[in-house]
Amino acid sequence: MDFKLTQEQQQFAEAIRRWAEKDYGFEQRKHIIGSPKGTSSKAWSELAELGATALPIPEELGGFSGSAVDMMVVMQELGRGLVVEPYFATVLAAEFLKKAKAHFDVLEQIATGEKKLAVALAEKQSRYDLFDIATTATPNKDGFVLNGTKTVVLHGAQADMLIVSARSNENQRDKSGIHVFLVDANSIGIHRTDYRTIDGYRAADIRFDQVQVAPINMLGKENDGWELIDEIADYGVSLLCSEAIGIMEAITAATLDYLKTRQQFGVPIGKFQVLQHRMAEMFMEMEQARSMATLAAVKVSSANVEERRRTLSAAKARIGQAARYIGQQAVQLHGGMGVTNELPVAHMFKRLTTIELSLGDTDHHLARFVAQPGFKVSA
Amino acid sequence: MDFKLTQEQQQFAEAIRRWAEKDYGFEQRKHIIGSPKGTSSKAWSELAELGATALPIPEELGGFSGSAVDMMVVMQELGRGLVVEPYFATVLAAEFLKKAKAHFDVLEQIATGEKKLAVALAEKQSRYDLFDIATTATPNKDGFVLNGTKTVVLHGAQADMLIVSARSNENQRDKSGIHVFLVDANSIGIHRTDYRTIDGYRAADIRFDQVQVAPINMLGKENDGWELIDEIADYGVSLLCSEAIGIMEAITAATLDYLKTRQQFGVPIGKFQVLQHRMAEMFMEMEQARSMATLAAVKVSSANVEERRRTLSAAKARIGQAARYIGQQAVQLHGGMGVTNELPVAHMFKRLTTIELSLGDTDHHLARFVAQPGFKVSA
Amino acid sequence: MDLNYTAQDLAFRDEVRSYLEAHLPADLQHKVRNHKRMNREDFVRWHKILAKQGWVGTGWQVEYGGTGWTPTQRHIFEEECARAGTPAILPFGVNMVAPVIMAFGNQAQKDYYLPRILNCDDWWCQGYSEPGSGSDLASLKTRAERDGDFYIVNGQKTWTTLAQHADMIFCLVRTDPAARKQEGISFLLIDMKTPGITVRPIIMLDEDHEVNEVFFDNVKVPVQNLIGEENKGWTYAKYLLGHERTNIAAVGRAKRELLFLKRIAGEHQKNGKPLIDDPVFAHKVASLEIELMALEITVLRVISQDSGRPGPEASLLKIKGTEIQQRLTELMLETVGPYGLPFDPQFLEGETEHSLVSDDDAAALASYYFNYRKTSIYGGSNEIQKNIITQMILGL
Amino acid sequence: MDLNYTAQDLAFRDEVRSYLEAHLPADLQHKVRNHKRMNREDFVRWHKILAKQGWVGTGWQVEYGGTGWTPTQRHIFEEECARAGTPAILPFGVNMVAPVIMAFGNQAQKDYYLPRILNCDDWWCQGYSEPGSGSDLASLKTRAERDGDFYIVNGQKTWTTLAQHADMIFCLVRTDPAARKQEGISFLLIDMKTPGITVRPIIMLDEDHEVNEVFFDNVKVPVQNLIGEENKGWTYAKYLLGHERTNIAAVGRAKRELLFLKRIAGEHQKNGKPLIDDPVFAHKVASLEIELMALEITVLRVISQDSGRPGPEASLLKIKGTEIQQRLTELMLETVGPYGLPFDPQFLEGETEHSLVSDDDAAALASYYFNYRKTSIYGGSNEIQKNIITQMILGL
Repeated sequence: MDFKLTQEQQQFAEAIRRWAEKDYGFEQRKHIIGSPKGTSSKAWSELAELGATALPIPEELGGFSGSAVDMMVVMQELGRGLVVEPYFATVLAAEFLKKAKAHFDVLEQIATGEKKLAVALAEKQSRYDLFDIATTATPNKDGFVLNGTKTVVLHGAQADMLIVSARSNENQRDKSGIHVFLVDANSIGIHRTDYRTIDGYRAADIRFDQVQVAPINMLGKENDGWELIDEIADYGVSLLCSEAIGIMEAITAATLDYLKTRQQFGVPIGKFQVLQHRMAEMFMEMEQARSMATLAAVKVSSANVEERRRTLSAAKARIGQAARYIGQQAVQLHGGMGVTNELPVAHMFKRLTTIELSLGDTDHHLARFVAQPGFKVSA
Repeated sequence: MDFKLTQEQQQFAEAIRRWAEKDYGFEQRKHIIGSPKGTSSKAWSELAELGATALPIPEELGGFSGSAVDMMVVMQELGRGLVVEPYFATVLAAEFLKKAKAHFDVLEQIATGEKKLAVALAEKQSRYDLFDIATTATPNKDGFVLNGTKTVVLHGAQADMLIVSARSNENQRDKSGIHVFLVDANSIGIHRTDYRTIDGYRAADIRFDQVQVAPINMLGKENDGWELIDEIADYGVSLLCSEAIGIMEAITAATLDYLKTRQQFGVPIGKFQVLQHRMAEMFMEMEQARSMATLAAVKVSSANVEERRRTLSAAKARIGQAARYIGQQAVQLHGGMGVTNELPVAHMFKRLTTIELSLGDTDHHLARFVAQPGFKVSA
Repeated sequence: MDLNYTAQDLAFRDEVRSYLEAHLPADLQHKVRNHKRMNREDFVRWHKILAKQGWVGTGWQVEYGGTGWTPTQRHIFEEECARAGTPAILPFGVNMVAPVIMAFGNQAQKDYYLPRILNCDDWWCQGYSEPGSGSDLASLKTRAERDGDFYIVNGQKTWTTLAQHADMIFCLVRTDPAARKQEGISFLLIDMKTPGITVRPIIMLDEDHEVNEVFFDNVKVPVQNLIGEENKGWTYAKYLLGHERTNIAAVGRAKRELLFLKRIAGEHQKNGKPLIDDPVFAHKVASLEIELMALEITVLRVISQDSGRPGPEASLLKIKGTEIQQRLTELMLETVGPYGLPFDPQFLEGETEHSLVSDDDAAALASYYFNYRKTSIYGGSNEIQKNIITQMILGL
Repeated sequence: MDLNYTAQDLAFRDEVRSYLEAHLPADLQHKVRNHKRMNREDFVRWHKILAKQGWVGTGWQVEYGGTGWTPTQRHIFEEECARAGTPAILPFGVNMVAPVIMAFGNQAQKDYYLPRILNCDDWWCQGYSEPGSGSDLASLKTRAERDGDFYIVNGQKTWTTLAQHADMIFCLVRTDPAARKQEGISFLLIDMKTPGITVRPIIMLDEDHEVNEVFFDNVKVPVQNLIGEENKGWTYAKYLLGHERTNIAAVGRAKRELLFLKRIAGEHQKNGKPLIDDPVFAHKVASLEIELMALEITVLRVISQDSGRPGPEASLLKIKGTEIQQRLTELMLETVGPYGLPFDPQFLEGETEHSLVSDDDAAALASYYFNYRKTSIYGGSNEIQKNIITQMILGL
């Protein structure tokens, strides 16, 4: 049993942290968010130079074959720095190509930072059930024709290519009959509406209107896309959990610092026992969340599907709970300053909140945890 | 709108409170609980003299025709005094006779204190679903023959007569086909096992083995007993809610007193802000619970069945939550002393706990609240 | 014990309800019910409609143009406004500075300001908080030095709600720096157009412009703008803080929001069924609804106990009221989940059509959730309220 | 990062598991798993079985008869004991007084006491708390005055666990009343058979006799029973308080209890279905299980970080561990509901058959719930633990 990071992992973390502190500070980030595109090409190049885009890509394709634990380290630092670049969207998309063992050229371009991708799975009615798909894939002589609309696609408008789920049958909530495609984002018939999200990111609604896709662009097995989506959504969950830990560390540190410096009634407010214990609770929440994020990063690669689902859902549920408590209390302890946009604490709170609502909220994952066959007999 | 008690209600409350303080003190109660019978004939006579047994009985039968609000006042004081006499069991049973407009002689004897009754509804499998009845009532030429077993019948062994539910059909969880009977507790074929309960009360398991009941002893309409049971269970809920408020007042006062007197680190522990705020939370819980107990006492007589169910379930759920919080925190704030049997606080905590588990716990009543047709559209 | 309204009260309720049905503009109602952002014009329009009806000074004596309503009538009026979804009558003039003027102002001040307040001729804002003062209000530093017929004011106020629209500000200023903290404070009315006043927006975490910093740089204020006596301002401020807590439980609004929550939870799906049919979610809604039922009775108990001006129990109402409001926003955001993420300030201002696939209901809910975190902080943080309960009610 | 046990650790786990399967008496296991009350004989029997195997001194050095296990091995052993449902090895001798004797005792004390502790020849109890001391342990008042070769001890201890069975008590006594609070305290070993000692039961809220008051009336204690130096007792006590926290998270037991909870929630019905299939209840169980999963990893992180002796993080483990234990007892009691009410102490002692209709599983659960309220109070209340986190980890 060993919880230590390797020296390489530590160095990677430090490099990203230094970069975020120096080149992705609060003002720079504000500027990027306010820009028309909402992301920064410069920052993306720098992330590529640092090796972040290459990290999850297989070595033989120019990457570092980074494990989920390696990714945990990076996501923590990007969380700490509140980096709003399309990294999560791109590496999640990359995972589809890796698992499907296809489109090695795209993976190579991801590694170098040449290409950004996004994952278009959710629809207006699906909420957290990614198998609930109304978008259709109709076979024709040239492959498939896609029709339908995906919504709140993270960085959908900034992506060069999209991972898209679509359905071959009529049963909107059927877990079979699902295809997954890699689609060029500039294909004819794709209409993207870009918008800001409350946490400073970008997302898009994407309409597919008679979009032609070649057979080679189907990822994984025909009609069997759900297994792929379910597995990679768990991978995404583990990334989000790690990101959340990085933010929790930063927001907790900022709050602790505020308690030590902010004076009221002639003493630092950190002298009030009620606030002290609140801070102790935040610390405990963070440590419990950290344990689950670690477990998630290790178990996301488990060959035992039930163990993977069970652990990842446990992690997302636990971290969602911690994210809400820590975020709300950090704001509360900051008092009036906490509810302005002027301190990082508000932005961390917002991102912690949207992480809770991404890829399944706490209740969704508690229900998934309960639904695993082993729930009634295991402990 | 008027929340004031009448002068008579206040006088009644004061009389019972004085009696409980003087004649039902901590040591006397301990002695009664430790006695073989577990209740006190003397206390029962005194309650009758004070008019408590006559309170809910119609005036024309020697009672005072007390309303649910009148009963609220009494139950609060019996709660405050932690009185373990079979008052709740008896008045709940009386309500069956009142609603069925039958056996006026028994009601007269209840008013005078001559007779004690108990309500035998729950069975091994029923948990909080009182329509889940396996006990059978088989018609014969002399009326009905009862077979089955009731469990955890509060004061079942101290009662002279029992209210018993039984079933005419085979469908154990059917809400129709339920009869309710008044049965002499000493009938041939009744076997009672008396035992203590964790809160200092007595309860019994009661086996009915070919017990003959006359037709006149059926209460209300044949096969239609569920409506009666459901309504009177709500009445019981309102009594328990009021009892809980009395206990909350006492346990909160005791805890506040402890915080003011107990010294640690050279100051009263009530100077520690964390304990102060805990106490403030307890106070708020109590006030919110009190509001619901009041509402319950008023609405239990509502002719609108949905409004009655909705309000009574809301009250029981809210008071169950407050009871748990207040009980646990009172013990916690008392430290080591709180977990011994030597202070009233532990006994109040225990009774608050068993109230939560009587006639439906918090989750049961939340579910019943949600199940009312108006839930989705009302606020 | 009688929990029913009297026949008179019921008739009053019907009168108010009919009036609101007839006079509340549909566009304002739509904005309120859908958590959109209100602009200056929205507030003023509604204020003037009510002023015409004579229903602005609901807590005022009749002699000053008030309604002379009983506490129960005021409660009913507030509930009906909340139920209908009216814009708020902002409290800074009507409920904050006006009671102070009535109690401590001179006749000229009463004659001039009170009618203007009733009719919304002046937009008022509140100059209490300062950077660094936080919950310790009396530690304020803004100075006012007497110079002939003027005070020269220098300093800074903060968290000044909607100061960007304001014509007037009432301020606590320090007139005797040598005195003890609570002494040496005076209560001044200041025209926002006076040279030397600068308003700087503070953008909230939902990017709304709701509060401001107000800077005073040698601002000349005529001495006739002093309320009451010099150095007695803290007394007036405390008097006002009592008034501020009216309707702080906001039960009526919470009831409207609960209906909104139930409606959207009936439209969003979980497991292919309406979310409101999910037992876990329904239990959360039910718990909240029951808390609100309890709070409504608690409010009515407080109203029935005294003259309608709650004492330290107001702290309970504030804590529970804001907990319920915040919980409502949590459950709304949970309901729409990821569909709450898109952020379109122009849509929230009512200026554009929402272009997104996701529904209009969801558009404001993340902002609403974030914005409402302030409720447990402002008006005396909930921690401060617990201190008050601890000291004033429990005697610890 | 590797969250798997090594092959050696796994082999060790299998060895322990096989041993416990073969040697844990079924009657003891039944009592433990069903929350029945353990008597003196039960504890001693199991202690002596383990002593024969040499597995009592799991934290002791080999030179004193300890196992010399790594922290991970100790953890595995504790987990396996909990999983099997063994009686506890009471900590007062093995984990509390023994480490103090090893660190500060003289050779004669080591030679005499340590083997007797390993073999359970003496039943030890702890004389720390006094009435009035509570969380402020150093305020103790029990006096020990030197009189030739003896100390004369007068005073009172309280919360003395199982003192009714004890042969020996280790006490903190005040030897220099003039010194400051933490100074002037000495650490004495006292034979419980010495004249002048009276043990009075304190009955717990579940009516169990678990703790006692111990009165000292001119009790003569030989000076050779002093540990270390006179007036240095507080140092030894603090050393011991660090040791006390081993395995305080009790993850293994919580896992066993969680299985018990799931089993009974599968047997009790709600709405005609097993309670565990009720979504609301299942969510509560799931939340608890996840908290426990997290705590297990947190414990392992702490173990892997240092020499197995946690610092201030022990406070986190204590708080979370006891919260989980208490929550388990809550959910168990909720599961059986009214069937938990019947109270039959003789059945809990294992002396009678349960005569009730309600099931055996339910019999102990109300007592268990009530009894476990102590866990957030003893060993430094959870409030004190939060103070420790505040000061030692957060630096506030």
